[in-house]
Amino acid sequence: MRYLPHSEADRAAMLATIGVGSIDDLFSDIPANLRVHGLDLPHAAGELSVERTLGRLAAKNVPASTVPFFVGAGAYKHHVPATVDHLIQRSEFLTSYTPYQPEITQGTLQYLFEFQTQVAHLTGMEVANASMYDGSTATAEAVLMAHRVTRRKKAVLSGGLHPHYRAVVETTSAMASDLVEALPADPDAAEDILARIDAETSCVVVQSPSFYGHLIDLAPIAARAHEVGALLIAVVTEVVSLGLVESPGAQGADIVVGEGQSIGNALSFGGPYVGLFAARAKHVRQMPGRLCGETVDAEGRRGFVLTLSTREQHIRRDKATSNICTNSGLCALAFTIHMTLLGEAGLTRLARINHANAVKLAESLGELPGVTLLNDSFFNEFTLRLPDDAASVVEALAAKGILGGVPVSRLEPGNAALANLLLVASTEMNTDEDRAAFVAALKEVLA
Amino acid sequence: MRYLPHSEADRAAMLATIGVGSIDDLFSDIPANLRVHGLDLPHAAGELSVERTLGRLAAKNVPASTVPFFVGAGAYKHHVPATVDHLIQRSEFLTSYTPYQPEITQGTLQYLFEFQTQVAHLTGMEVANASMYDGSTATAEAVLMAHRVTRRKKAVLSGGLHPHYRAVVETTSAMASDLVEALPADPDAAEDILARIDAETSCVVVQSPSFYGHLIDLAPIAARAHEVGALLIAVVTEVVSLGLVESPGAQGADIVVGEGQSIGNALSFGGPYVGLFAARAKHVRQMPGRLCGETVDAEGRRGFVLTLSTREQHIRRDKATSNICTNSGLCALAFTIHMTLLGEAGLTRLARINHANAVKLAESLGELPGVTLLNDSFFNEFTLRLPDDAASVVEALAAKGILGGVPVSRLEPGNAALANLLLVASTEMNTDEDRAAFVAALKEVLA
Amino acid sequence: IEEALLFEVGRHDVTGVDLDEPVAFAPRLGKLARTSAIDLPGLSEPEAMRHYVRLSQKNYAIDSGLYPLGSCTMKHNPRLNEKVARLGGFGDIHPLQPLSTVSGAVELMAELGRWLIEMTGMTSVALSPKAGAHGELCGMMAIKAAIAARGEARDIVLVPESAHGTNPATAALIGFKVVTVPARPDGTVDPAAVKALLSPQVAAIMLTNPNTCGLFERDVVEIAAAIHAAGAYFYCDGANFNAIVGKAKVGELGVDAMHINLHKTFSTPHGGGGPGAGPVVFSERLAAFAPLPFVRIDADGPVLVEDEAALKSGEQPFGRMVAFHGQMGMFVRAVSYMLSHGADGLQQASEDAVLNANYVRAGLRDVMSQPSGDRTCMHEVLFDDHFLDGTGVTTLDFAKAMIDEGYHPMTMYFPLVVHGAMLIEPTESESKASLDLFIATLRHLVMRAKAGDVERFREAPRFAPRRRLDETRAARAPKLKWERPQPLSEAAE
Amino acid sequence: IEEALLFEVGRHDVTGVDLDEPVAFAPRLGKLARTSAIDLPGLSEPEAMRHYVRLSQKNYAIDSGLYPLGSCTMKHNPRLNEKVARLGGFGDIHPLQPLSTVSGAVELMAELGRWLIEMTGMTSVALSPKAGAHGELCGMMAIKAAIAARGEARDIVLVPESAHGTNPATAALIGFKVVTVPARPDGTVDPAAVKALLSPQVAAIMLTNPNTCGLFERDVVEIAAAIHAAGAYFYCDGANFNAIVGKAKVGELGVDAMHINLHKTFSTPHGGGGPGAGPVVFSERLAAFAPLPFVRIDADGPVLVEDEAALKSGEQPFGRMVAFHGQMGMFVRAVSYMLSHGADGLQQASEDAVLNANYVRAGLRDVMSQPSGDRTCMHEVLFDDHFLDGTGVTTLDFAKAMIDEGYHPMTMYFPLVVHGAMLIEPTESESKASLDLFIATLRHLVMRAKAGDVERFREAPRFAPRRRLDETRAARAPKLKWERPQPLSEAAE
Repeated sequence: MRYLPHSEADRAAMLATIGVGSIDDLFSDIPANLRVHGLDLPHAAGELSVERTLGRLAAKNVPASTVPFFVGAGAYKHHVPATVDHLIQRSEFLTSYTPYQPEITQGTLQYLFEFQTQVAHLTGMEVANASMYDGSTATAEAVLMAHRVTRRKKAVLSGGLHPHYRAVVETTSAMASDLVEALPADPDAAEDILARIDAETSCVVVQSPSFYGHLIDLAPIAARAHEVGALLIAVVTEVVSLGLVESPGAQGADIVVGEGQSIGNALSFGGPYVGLFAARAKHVRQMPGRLCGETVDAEGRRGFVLTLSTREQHIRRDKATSNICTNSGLCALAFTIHMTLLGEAGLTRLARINHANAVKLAESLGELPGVTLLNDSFFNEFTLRLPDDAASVVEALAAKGILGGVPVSRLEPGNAALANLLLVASTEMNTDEDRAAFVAALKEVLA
Repeated sequence: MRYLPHSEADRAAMLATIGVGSIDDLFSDIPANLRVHGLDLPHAAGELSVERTLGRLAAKNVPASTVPFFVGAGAYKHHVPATVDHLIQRSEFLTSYTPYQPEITQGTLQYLFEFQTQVAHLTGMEVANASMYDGSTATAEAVLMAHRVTRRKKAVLSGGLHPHYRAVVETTSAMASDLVEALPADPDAAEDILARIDAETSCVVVQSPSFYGHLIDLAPIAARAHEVGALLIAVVTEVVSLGLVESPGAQGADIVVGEGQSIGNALSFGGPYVGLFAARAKHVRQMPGRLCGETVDAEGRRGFVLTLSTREQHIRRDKATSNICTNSGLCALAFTIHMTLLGEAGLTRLARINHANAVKLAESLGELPGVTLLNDSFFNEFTLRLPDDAASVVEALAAKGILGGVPVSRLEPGNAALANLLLVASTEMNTDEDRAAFVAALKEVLA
Repeated sequence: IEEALLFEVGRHDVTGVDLDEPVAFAPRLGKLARTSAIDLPGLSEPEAMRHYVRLSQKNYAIDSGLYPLGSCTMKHNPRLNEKVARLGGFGDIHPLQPLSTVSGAVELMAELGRWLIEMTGMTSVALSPKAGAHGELCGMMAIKAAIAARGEARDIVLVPESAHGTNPATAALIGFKVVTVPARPDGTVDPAAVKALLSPQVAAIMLTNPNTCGLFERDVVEIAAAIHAAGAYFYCDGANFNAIVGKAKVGELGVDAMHINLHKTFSTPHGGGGPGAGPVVFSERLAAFAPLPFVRIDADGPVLVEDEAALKSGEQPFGRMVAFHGQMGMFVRAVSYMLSHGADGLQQASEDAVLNANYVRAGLRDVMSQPSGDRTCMHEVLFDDHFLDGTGVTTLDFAKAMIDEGYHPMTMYFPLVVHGAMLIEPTESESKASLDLFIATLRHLVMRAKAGDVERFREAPRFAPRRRLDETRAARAPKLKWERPQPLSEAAE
Repeated sequence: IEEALLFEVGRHDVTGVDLDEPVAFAPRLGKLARTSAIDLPGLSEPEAMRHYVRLSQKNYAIDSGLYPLGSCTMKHNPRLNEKVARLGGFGDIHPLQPLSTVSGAVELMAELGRWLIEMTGMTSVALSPKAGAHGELCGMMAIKAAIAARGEARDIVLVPESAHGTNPATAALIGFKVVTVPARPDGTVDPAAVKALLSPQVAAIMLTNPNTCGLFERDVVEIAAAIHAAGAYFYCDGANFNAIVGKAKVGELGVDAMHINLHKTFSTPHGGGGPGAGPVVFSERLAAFAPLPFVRIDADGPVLVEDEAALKSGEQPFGRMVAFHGQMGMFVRAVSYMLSHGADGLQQASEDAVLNANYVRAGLRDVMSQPSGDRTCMHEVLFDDHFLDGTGVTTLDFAKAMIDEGYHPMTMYFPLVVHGAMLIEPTESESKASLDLFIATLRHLVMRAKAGDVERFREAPRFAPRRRLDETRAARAPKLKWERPQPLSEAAE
């Protein structure tokens, strides 16, 4: 087996050194009647064989880059420079562990420090951590953190929150016996969330751009939340929007969580992604996850370490702020490198291209007979009301080789009022031809 | 432009430091009337755009991995482990220069030393150099070297030598006013080359397996050559064969040259490849190309350097053994890593698989009506005589999605006696299904 | 060579990505267009390349040397797995594109599930948890849901002293009270101690097996029986599953739920701290409670069940752990690893991992001390600091001195039940020659320590990008992001 | 950390490639089946990975620091180019598969030719030469063929003293006699000196422009006219073409043939010594003699002309330089580089390269010495060793001391016309900040040298994987491959 260095002679010599007669002697603690002798699974396979097996499975799927592609709803197809993937595959990044020994992991630690700074600047917050699993788990952790900060137990969730995120928060909260008040789906951005905030409220969770694409003015919500001593948790699932949209921090958010996949990371059928988590400095000791901090070494040179680990499970055990251990280090690196390549000039231009493409597409699609654009404002994604069931329309488009968005019913099944709604995203990947093909195909499908 | 670090402010500051008013002042040595102002070429393009443009061109070609593939004739489709491509892309290998500063290029120098050792062992020779451009240019250089060693000027080329190699030798020799006696194409391995060797002969160039796939017994040729004071240059275009076939060194060759592409390197439409060059130690000072040698540093530790450079152009100028400077360093690295992964156990097994696949295929194809197998012996490639023009057959097979070999007429145009000959190669890439598909398709085409 | 922070060398008007400005259009941002600058410096591509290459050169990695971190399983990461994970059909598909366009992805998830279930002898699998601790959470949530489904309100979870910190943290996160089970002198769990703690309030035990001392829990079957008899569940922390793949099936040991760290046992790269993946396998008793989404094998093939509307009778998912479907990128790598090894290779890997740990034990047992005597271990060997008594060298000093010899230190001060613990896991990736050199180096260090060469240890590491770092200072006044040396307004003057 | 040779750690029965033994079959090897062992040790995949990663860590690279090797053009290698070269449609096609299945490849070759011809103002291009020196050979062969076609027998080639060694070596290789043209004090060629050497025996001049002193040959047009008037040809060594892309067309300067190092000007990676690619552009006067194969643009698109049978009237290829069609992998990278830059970016790159070289000149002119005074240079700046007079520090010492400061040395002792030459080419990839640090470091070194800190220089490098290596010993009794420490027969006892 190509990954195992020992020859049989090596094994025999080692057993002799250990002083046992056979390898089985080393497994003698496993009760004999429970020892397994062979699994009902195939035998070892060479690299060529494995590549062919997996290549056949991969070939059954339709890659985003190969078709006109308008699918979003929390994960976005963007172009990632080749430099990013090259660098994250460097052995020294890819095959290193969590930087517990800072003297020989300054590479990891410094990029985490850069990542934290970039995330803090993007979100308009004072501190950010070294990443979470993804946006949805970051949101659930933010709610738990808000509970710790406010010593209250009720979260109010906007109806514009991504339905999966809502489900993750609800699951965690139910298990922890915390309360959740989730507002109904809000495709028109019409909800009156201010009215739901009261003295019991620990936090209000609002996504902007919302699941339906609307840009939400967070300032009044923050103001109301702060009046009653609650926190505003802002959720961003398309981080590119922050290039063009006012930061949640500037609008008064107390915690900002988000999905960082759009920058540096592949779609990869939903994971691995990278959760962003930023907050006000005063709450830092209630934050979950790893934090990287600056310090000096024995010779006074600047260096970086994991810090404030007394919040964490490996020290604090059942009193920890979270149980998180492994996070998304390498995805955070991809984010940081891509963001470094973009810089402010590149990010804002990328955002403008996304917005321009989405505006052009929304205008074209909105003119089709029977189709209504629900958004006044949006960034690179918007909601259409179709004359037909959106799920069927999407399948019909797929049959024409166009991946034309996400039917809301995929995430909100069983709600008839939402059945005809289609979420459509457009990024820098879409060409004029893609757009024209989509408009023509949708017209045909609806005819 | 993403590859250029300067901002306009940087440029202005630098011009000021230099003390010139504008960038044009730095180009003042170019006569004003000859200055170019704009090329008739497109403007800069982003990465996404370049990827799409080149992706469209690539999509017009049929990759070897995607079809039943039997094309050889000097370049072979083998499976290269992912580790190889990963390692050769490491910045420290990929973006380093020729190791002129050995203190900080021991990585390159040590793998070249390993490469030289592997090539020497494979070919059965005493020394090998650090690579040539490819097999064909290595052959031409070997002829020049033989002329230097023997102080004669006539090379005798076997009719089993790859026609492109023959052409390269002929071109170089004609330009240098050396003599070449090239025997006619020898698809049946029937030539009497011994009769062509005389006291004028500097060297005999024999390929084994020959262009037509025959294994050639080199020992009698070596004996005859040595009798008259000539050298035997053995050529190997499929280096995998050396896993199963007696080495040219053991058969008496004085110089062995070869194409190393099969190990570690992609087909890449013909280049870059890696030329192998090995010889007897007594001739080392007449060898072309870089040589890496062992030495010690100022503290007595083992280290490696480029050596015997007094043979080379940058020292010797018009007295050099060759004009070669840049060679195939990275391809040699790919070769060395792949060969290290294989080891003797892996290489010999790979060779057996290749041979087994070719034998099975030859037997099946040879049974088709009107088809004759010309080879008694072969390794992984053989020649068939078809009842029809081979070039047309290959096109017909391609139309059926099978790349079924190389018509000899592609390399020997205008020779009616060769028009029906087809070279067929089979490697570890071919499955039973591939073989069955080929046999069935050829049967149909010939029907 | 020092490397500046990107904020110190980047410029706001420099970009390493070429994009064309869009033609004029009427924005639809309402009043929420950004008005303030973000403060994100950029680098051109060559600058960025060099910056991150140079940072990488300050890292230790499994590709550059032995990485004997006990319990972390730092083994070879095949590049084949990186290659296949990047195939367009896996890396470039969206979690919400029509299921008709991702059937190969669902098949791959089903294949992963099949292997995990066969290797563990369990009944069902939840693939979506994003890492080991997340898998623990998933397993404990299933247990909580199962207890609730029985109409009970058990709130105690038993956790051995030697457990990973994630165990108590996970239990506490969803409202369980953690009761610690004391360890026997050798670090294993005493069934009697467990039985003494059992009550109708006990929901579950969380046990690591092989445990964090590198020992197989001999009495696991007896413990499982007692737990089940008391109406509780047996959660197994699968961090050390790599020692027993193909040697024992946890289902047969009585386990009800176990997470599997794909980044440990199946070698998806750790990436400097993630991403991981922590699928959870369930016994018959818990299978119905697996969270959404999951893959069901229907008559005509695997189906991705994403929501309640698609459930069949008897399926009672406790909810959802994540958006979308889990760590597909890691799934592909793990399946590639499994297919490559096959049943025979996986078993051989477990055997070699255990062989290597015992070989290190045999090579060091006469010069280092083991907390419970010299006995056979599983995939990792535990030493303590008795052998340093009187030398003035601490466990930390000893570990840092390994850095100067070109090695990453072992896990220190864990498990907590052992004073000055040093936990060494060589993994099956190391050759005999590599282990021989490692053993010789540690023996040399022990001799130096005993010879009184204390300075060498206190000053270590000397040959690393940094000397020891001041962690206290970092925590006292945390600097968690780069701050401009002086206000912008002054700098601009 | 020392790294053994693979022959010292590999074993003959270990392999890192899993292959199934073929089922039994009747071999067809005749009597030539191998009977002797090869002696090729193998490594498992994890061992091989670590071995080569650790070797790589002993290398300096452009990705890790400034690499100011004059005349070598070590600039940024975009990874986009690596990615596109590996597309199946480029990397995985065979040179002899039917032309109907590779039309995109032929189009790419045509596109490369189009760019090269437009940038140089020439008439045709031969793509197949495998590197710069091979391109020189191609160009000189075309000249020889053209002379022969005229029925003449000219056998002298003029080469300036400052030329790369490949120039005289190439000319000699095909039977030309090399006559050296002396340089003017500033390193440029004097038209009068050329004219004095012209005769009916002169076949060509080989001139590098910009020359190896980093100067543009001001009188190139006059030289070209004289050469042509004498019935000879003008070969231009294109190694320094990167200074003038988009600034001047060599065709308009009177050049008849020039090779272009794709690995210099168009940044295909040097790879530790290759592969390169050296296409040659030809003027109207030589176009017909371009070797096989070449791409002809016919009415219905580009056609790959592989043999004499496919020639059209007037095409008189002098023969064939290589098997197959040239360095396709490099062609793809170069086209990717060209498309990325565009006409504007290529011109900007030339300008920045020249700007950077002059900026280094400006930063060092007061402390280092220039052989012909302080004057504007092109893309590289030439210093000499006068500034070290009396310090006891040699050019070599100075260069090696740069290693200890984290830099690769510049080109030393070349061009030969300058005593103690130090040729610095920063390239356009370096930022101002990078150059400022480089300049400050060199200034510091100059000060140390002048302050008499000779030991620091003589002992350099001290902070490298190796101290200075004994090259004399290496050459005296060459050890060119690994030798088993003792005979196998004894070792086996």
